[in-house]
Amino acid sequence: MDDQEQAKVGVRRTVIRTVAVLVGMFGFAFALVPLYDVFCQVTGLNGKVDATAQSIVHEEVDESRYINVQFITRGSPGLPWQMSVEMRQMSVHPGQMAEVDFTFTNNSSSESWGRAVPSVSPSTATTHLRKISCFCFQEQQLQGNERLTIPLVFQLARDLPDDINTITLVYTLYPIEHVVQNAALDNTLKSSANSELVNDPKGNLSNTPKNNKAAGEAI
Amino acid sequence: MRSRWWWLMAISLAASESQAQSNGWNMPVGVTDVSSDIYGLHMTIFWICVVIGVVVFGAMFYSLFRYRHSKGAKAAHFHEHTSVEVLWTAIPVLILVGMAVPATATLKNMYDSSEADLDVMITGQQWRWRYEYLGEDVAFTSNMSTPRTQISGEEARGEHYLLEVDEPLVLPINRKVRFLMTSDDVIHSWWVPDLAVKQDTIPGFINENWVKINEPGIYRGQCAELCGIDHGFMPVVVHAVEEEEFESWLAERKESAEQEAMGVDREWEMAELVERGESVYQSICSSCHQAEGQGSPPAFPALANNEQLISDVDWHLDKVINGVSGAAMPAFRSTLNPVEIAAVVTYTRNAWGNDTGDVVQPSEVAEIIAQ
Amino acid sequence: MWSVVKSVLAALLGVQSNQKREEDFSSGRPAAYLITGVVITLLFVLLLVFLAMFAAR
Amino acid sequence: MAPKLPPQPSLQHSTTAVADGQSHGHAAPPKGILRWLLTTNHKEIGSLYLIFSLTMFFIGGIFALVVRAELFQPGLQLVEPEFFNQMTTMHGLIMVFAAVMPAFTGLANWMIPLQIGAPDMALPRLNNFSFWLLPVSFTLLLSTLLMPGGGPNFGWTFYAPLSTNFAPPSTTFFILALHIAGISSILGAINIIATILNMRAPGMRLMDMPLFVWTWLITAFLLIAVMPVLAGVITMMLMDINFGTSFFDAAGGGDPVLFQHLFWFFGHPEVYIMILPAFGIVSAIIPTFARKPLFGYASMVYATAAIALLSFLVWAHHMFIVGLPLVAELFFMYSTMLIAVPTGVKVFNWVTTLFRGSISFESPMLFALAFVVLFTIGGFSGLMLAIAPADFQYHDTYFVVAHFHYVLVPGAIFAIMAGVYYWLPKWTGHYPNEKLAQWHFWFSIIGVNLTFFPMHFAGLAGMPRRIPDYALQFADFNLLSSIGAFFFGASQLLFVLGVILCVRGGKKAPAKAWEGAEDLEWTVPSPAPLHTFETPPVFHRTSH
Repeated sequence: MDDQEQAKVGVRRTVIRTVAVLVGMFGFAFALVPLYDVFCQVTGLNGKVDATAQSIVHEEVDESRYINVQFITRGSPGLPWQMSVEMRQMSVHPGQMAEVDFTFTNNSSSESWGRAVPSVSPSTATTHLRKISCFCFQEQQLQGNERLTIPLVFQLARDLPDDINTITLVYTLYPIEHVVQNAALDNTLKSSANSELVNDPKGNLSNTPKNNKAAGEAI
Repeated sequence: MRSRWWWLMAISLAASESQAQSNGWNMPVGVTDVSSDIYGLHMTIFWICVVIGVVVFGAMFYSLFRYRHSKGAKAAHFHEHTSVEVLWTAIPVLILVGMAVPATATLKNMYDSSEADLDVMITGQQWRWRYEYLGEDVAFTSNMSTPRTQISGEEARGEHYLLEVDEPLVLPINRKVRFLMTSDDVIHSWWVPDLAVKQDTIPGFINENWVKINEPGIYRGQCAELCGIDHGFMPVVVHAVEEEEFESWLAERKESAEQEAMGVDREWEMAELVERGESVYQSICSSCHQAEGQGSPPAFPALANNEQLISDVDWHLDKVINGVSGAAMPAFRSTLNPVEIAAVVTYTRNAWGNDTGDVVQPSEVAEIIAQ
Repeated sequence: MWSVVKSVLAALLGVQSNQKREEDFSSGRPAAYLITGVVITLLFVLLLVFLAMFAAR
Repeated sequence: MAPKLPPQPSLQHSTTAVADGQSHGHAAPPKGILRWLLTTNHKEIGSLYLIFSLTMFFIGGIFALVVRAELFQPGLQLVEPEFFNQMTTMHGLIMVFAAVMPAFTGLANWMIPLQIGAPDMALPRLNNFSFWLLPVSFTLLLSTLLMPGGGPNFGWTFYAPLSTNFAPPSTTFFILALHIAGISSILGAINIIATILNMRAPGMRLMDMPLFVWTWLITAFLLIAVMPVLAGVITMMLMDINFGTSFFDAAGGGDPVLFQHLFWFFGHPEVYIMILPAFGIVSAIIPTFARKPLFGYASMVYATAAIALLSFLVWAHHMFIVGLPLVAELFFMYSTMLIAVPTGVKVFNWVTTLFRGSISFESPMLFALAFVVLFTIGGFSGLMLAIAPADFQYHDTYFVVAHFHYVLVPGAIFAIMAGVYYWLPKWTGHYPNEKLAQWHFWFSIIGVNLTFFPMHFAGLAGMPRRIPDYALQFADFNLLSSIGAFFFGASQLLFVLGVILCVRGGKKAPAKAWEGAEDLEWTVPSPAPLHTFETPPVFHRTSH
């Protein structure tokens, strides 16, 4: 019987341990969501861009290289907005700061909310793209028939890999139903941290050195 | 290394024909350098597997035959031999390393994102492809053109059954074409075996791939990722042409786009719109809302005898132009032109007993879109 | 220590001999083997990552 | 020799055994249906699992036949694409979660206590509960087919956003069903781990355990590690669908690709969950019929552990075409190629076990040998799929379908059948009708190859998977596959017949039913009495 008692204790211990592992793994699955975001931002996986503003790094402009930056805007069902960009592509030097205007137009007569979700290709360029100001950091609100122009200010890092010479930035507009807060849990936190930007999207541009604006030409 | 020797090795091993198109039961060699590299890898690993298989199964069947109990075989009693085990671990590792080297080279080549001569944006939509020649103002949607009557068997099936479209993607040969791929709804996958391009299109995200076609021809493929009901009816057709032919095609497309735009301003007859609308309906709408507008509720509402649709033109136009958020109905504001939208709305409002008599003019649609 | 590492490596490759295994299991230090196993696995992953990064260059 | 106990209730009866319970319910109170509802006996629960699994195997098989019937020739003849998608999805879900996994759990319930000399499982009441969750789960899952909008139609991999924003309303029930099935597997796994670690016969160390017990121990750990991840993924889906979060929706800052990472982090180990116990069964059968100890027992154990460990490092090889960066592609290509090494070691060990043996070819052996050959062929196509550039052509085609069916049908399912034929004498006290079993074997092997071999060609020639209709150049391959599928499906009726006849009677089997069998289960009488090893046996170390 001694053996059986021992087995009983052993079983209890095993069960406790396995249940602990179980709970841990369930938590791990959810922890993977933010971990994945961090991983994406560190490695540039999937062209997922950091959703917060970064500051300019003053580094020497590499005049020997021209990088072709393309802009693509896309609408989506359910949001009667149009999004356009002042130029389809521009050439910039790594290290140089560039600015390009995006225009949002609400075609309907009622107020609505939307968000432009960014994606970058090739994904390896993602970590070398610093967005100083972007409409994609937060939701946008447009009154009926309103038209809004917001600039994207960005800088390509000097250490951009040599084999990259074209970068494509794609923005897809998605509707936001404001009855239900349609944002991932961690995103609500993120956007509240950026609330100042929401109020004044152009605010932090005032000290932008204009002379450094890219020799961007509409092509 | 342009990896010709892999190709040659595979060919000599396979002793198969080197024609570009699939011979019907093997992977096609294809018409790009990448596709022939991949074919080479495929045949190499295949023959490696065959050789290993012959050795292993040979040893196995020899043992099965030689050491039959019924023939009085007496079992030996050895049960381990470390040096043999080390050997049969080491040999596969070496084979795998030998395989990994060319595979890595090919993969790096496929990821080479150096400057392209032409950028094409490919957008997957349930269940069609949209192609946009970036910077050229040419964009169109490519729908399967196989009639539903062939699918149901009422009509004999054509040679390219399910692999034919109304407007193929036209590409120049000998030029590096970069594809930017995304989706409007669910994940699709754009695949043409002869080009060895298969890439998922993911809503909200952009993927990149490229191709440089060596030979003119018509290359066919399909959507490769389950994307809903009509996943099987979402073919890709690429028409690869000489460079000059491509240039003139592009110019022609631009011109016809302008002409179509002019059609917006004139007054259209109802019969004209209904006729145009029916063809748009059958190629775009009928996959969900069905040929007779009966729909497939609850996912796809009926259009025939739909009270709300009959009573409210503005509502109807809004749904077609802006889509329905959170449902399968896409926004057609940028995929169809005003003429097509006006035509399909007019048709829907006057077909299958929806006898509203309404005529929607392209100019009205254009106005709504431009507002 | 070295014998533990050798055992774990042999185990990962699946070529551990029976006699050696008897020794390991009678050594009465399962934790040492487990920890070594985990460390070697991590090293293996890192090795693969570096290999991939090197190859991608 | 233990005393003869009252006749063993017919455990391997038919799919209606639960209803028949009354007729042989005299062994122990309570009687009738209640007895089966409340049983805590590992043998009875094992039988329940096996009967459930067999039932589900036929239901999943019928779904497969609907698919194959539609694909018999080009065009849409029998079903609409929407129903077709529900059939492919349900076939996958049922076969994975309701046929293969419960069958292995059933064999584990029956055989693990017998093989380690334990009187029962460690947690008998939990064992009962974890079984009865299964019928609940899969009744719910099957009932979604009748709900408005139909059942799940997004493939067994249920990629978002097709399974979230674009899913039928029944998806919430699908998630619930999967949660229940997941809990059942987890409870089963806890029980198996607790049993193996604590209830071995005195003197039996871990390295003395039969390989079936070993592979199940490792499988159970895999289950503990990955089932919670599956639960997490489907919980996120549920929240995306019903509570407005955007884990997988780009519109709200989520990412559809994240779904695939999470799913395959579960899904790849899941693939091994479905094959490792099969390795264990085959490693028991081959030495028995070669009358020679298993070659490299230690290597086998270590190789199993290595495969399990590596299975956590290869998930993204299912995602080579989603646009991973080059470094990730290379990493997953290398790690996937490496998994071939321990798998190869296992095959070499089996072949070497045969070498200089004294081999006879009874039905369990035939299935085990077919397993080795056909699983290896599945492994070869797996190796081809591991080559990332080539996978750009293979991915999501019938080549992949052929690959995983070779691994799972003549792999997992043949191993289960081999196990059933091998242990039936122990369960029922009778040998299965050998002639019938051989017919079953030859029909099955012809059917399996006729069904799945042409799929390699269809895939290479360019046929994507999960399509209800196809271009004309794929017609011949599909015709062959469909004929093969019906042939294979029909020949499984022979299996049911064989099992029923064996339960009813047949040649009496002694305790040690097979001449070369070594493990502890062969020391108890055949049929195994309801209660065995109430006093622990003394374990004598054998040669392995």
